[in-house]
Amino acid sequence: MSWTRDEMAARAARELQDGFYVNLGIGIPTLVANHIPEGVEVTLQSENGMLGIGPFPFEGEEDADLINAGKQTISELPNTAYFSSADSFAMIRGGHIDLTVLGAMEVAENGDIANWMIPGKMIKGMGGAMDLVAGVKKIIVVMEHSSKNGDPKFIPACTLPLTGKNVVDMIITDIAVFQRPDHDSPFKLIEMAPGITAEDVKARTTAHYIL
Amino acid sequence: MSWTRDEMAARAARELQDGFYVNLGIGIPTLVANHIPEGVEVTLQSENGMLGIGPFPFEGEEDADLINAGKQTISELPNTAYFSSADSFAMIRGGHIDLTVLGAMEVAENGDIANWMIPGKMIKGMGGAMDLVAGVKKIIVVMEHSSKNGDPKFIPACTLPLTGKNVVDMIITDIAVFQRPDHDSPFKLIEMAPGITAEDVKARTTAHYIL
Amino acid sequence: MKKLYPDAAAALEGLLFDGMHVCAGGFGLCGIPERLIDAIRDAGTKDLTIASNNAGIDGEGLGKLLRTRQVKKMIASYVGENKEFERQYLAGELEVEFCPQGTLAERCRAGGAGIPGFYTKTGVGTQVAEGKEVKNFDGQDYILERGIFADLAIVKAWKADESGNLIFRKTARNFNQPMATAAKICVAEVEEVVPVGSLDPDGIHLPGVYVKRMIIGAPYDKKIEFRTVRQKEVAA
Amino acid sequence: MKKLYPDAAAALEGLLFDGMHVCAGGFGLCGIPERLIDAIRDAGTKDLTIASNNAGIDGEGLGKLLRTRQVKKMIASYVGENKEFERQYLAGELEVEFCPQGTLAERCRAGGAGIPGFYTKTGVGTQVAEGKEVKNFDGQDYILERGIFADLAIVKAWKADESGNLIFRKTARNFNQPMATAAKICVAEVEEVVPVGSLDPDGIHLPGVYVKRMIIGAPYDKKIEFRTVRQKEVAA
Repeated sequence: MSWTRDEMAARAARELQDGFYVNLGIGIPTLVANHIPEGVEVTLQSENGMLGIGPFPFEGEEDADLINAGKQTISELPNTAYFSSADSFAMIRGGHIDLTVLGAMEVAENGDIANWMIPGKMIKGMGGAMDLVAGVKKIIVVMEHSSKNGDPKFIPACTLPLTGKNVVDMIITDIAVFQRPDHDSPFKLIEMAPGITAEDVKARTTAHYIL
Repeated sequence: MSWTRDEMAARAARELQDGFYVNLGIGIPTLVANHIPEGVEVTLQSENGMLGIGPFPFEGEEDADLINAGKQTISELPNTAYFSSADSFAMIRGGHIDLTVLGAMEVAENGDIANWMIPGKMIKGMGGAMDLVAGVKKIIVVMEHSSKNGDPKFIPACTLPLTGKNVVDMIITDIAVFQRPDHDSPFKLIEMAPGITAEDVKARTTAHYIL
Repeated sequence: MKKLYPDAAAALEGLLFDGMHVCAGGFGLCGIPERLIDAIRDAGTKDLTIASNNAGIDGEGLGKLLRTRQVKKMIASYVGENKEFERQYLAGELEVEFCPQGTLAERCRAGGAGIPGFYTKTGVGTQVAEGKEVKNFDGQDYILERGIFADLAIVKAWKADESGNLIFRKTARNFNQPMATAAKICVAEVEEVVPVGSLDPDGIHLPGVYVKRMIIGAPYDKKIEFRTVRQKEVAA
Repeated sequence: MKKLYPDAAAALEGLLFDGMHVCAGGFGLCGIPERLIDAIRDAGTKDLTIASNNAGIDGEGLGKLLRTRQVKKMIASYVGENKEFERQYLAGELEVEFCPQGTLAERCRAGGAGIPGFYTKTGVGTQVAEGKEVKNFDGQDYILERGIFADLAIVKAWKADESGNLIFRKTARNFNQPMATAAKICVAEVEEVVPVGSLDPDGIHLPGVYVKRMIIGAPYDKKIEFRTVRQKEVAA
């Protein structure tokens, strides 16, 4: 039985440590905020210039000057600080953000990630994804194990244009978790969803990884 | 009859235009602030992180957190803004300061300036001088025409280690004013102190300039 | 030196020319210089190269200048949600340089700070690195990115004092601050101008040296792209 | 996650080692991290490389670490007014790298921003350019300067909230802000810690992400290097 989106987010949330500063991408990564473990204090960063993202505002309290990087209305917290986009990415690029959780179209066995464009389709742009994968200390990808066509997404080499080269530290899919201790090591299969066997994972993965 | 220090400062002040943002060096350049022409509003920048320098504070109102780049206590004005040293020099290097008035040990006919070290003497450092001459739009040097030994200071080529290469726009000495329209042109003698003749200037100058 | 102009057209007078480069602040529709965009549209200035994180949406923000075909080239990080943009881009009528968001912010900050080039890890090994110098520092590859310095910056702030010191509000600061520094001249539109001495000198986000002209653009009908709310919990 | 430590020695515990690199905020004696300097002196950490705009004066600021011979190398822009510095430097006991003030500030800002190198006009054609790469951009020469990233940054701020957001006061901000970003860990000393929610989120000078540990250093007996005053005009 594969993990739900919420279970994937909860698994990613287990990587959070007390005092971490974290950037969450759009989609499943956003759900990570709902699963922050008890006793762990994390501060969420939004790359459009904010530390200390609060929950969505109450109806009627939306503020057009207060949005996240997904352009959704949000609220502030007592510890919130605002800054410019230049200062925000100085923080990201300088390695001051501890962890980011992102979605991906493909991850390669060498840690490459592709999540910004599909040749032949309209290019919308990479936004801050390239900066995040290049600068944040730990990169966790949360994605479905297979594409809608059933193709593996954790593969020997990315076929799509890259977002970053050799940057991913951990992959959480709906059936398994892969991790590596550093960027010179291969990924290791460390967890599987209930009822999923190592053989199931192997059958649905083309990337090389260790057990 | 040569100009006094105050007259030299007043001459430099005539280069100020309404709305200018100006950085004044230590010594005679500081006196320029006393000669700002009527109807001309200038904002003084201090490279340690301030725009809108006010006069020295009244006795008893000195604030250790409020000093200029010469480490003297100063006061703030209604339009004052504070910022970091990084932001301050971004402003300077980026060409946003209109004019700086600096002292010099030597200026060469090609616009080179030397004002930070004398080989064999203790080196104190260049402070912000190299950044100012590299970044500010217009560089005015105010200096005695001759050294204490009577040697010319406006010379064919600097003998001391440079602060900046081909950066000076105008030279105001105690006997003459030289100017050039751009950094490809030679300096031109444009004014002399009362009673000083072009021959006097020529006799006391080794640099090439035009009349 | 009076910096306050009666309206956007007056504030831009003498500054616009065909083929010019413009840096525009804002993120999505948050903190965009609406009045100044309208005035550029009305002036009909053509062949613009615009550096802006986004390209507005259809009929909002820079989308207005796309609709009137005044834009030759966009330097942006994300241009989703804009059908006219998509049409012109796919038809080859619009040139686009995609730039990672942080690299774009830093390129403008660098341009404004007199830095013509800097090295960054962002984009190494990707399409973004194509044609760019790669240099290794301490065992790690970086690519050379160029500073951006435009003819004109247009930004939106919350409050200004009469000397042009600006403060922004919440996440509407975003690209407005670096963009304001990255041009020969910056024109700002603000919600309110207060007398000098009204703003905390320790709290200025953009010192007046950068702001040459400004207008009061209020009242603003600020648009929200994605309105997300939570429900108030009602006592059972 | 509590960031507030009882005193400077506790805040530096486990962070100090011989031969380490330190970035120290302050300009002259304005905004220097006095308590943390005292604690490093008391810890006796040796062979320090310190990036700081100045080297203190005799017996004040970094002058204290010079007196105890704990400093191997200074990276500074101006070191006047320090006799012990002069003695050690002339005797070849102290290594000094002179760096233009703006370049020093930018090198620290760059290091903190993940930028290993940037190009600047400052110092072109001078001794500062010796041994550095020169590159021509648009007809103008620039030199490559390296980012600075130290093991430890020590800074002084005015107020902190409990989450480590800092605000500085007047010109005491100076190098404290860029230096705080340019190290693996930054320890801050402040005059006052206020509860979260007490500071204006639009007015934070250094977000808490940079500040890992802090102490209250008050009361401060702030030193003035050059006391300059004017006389009150008295009505005749």
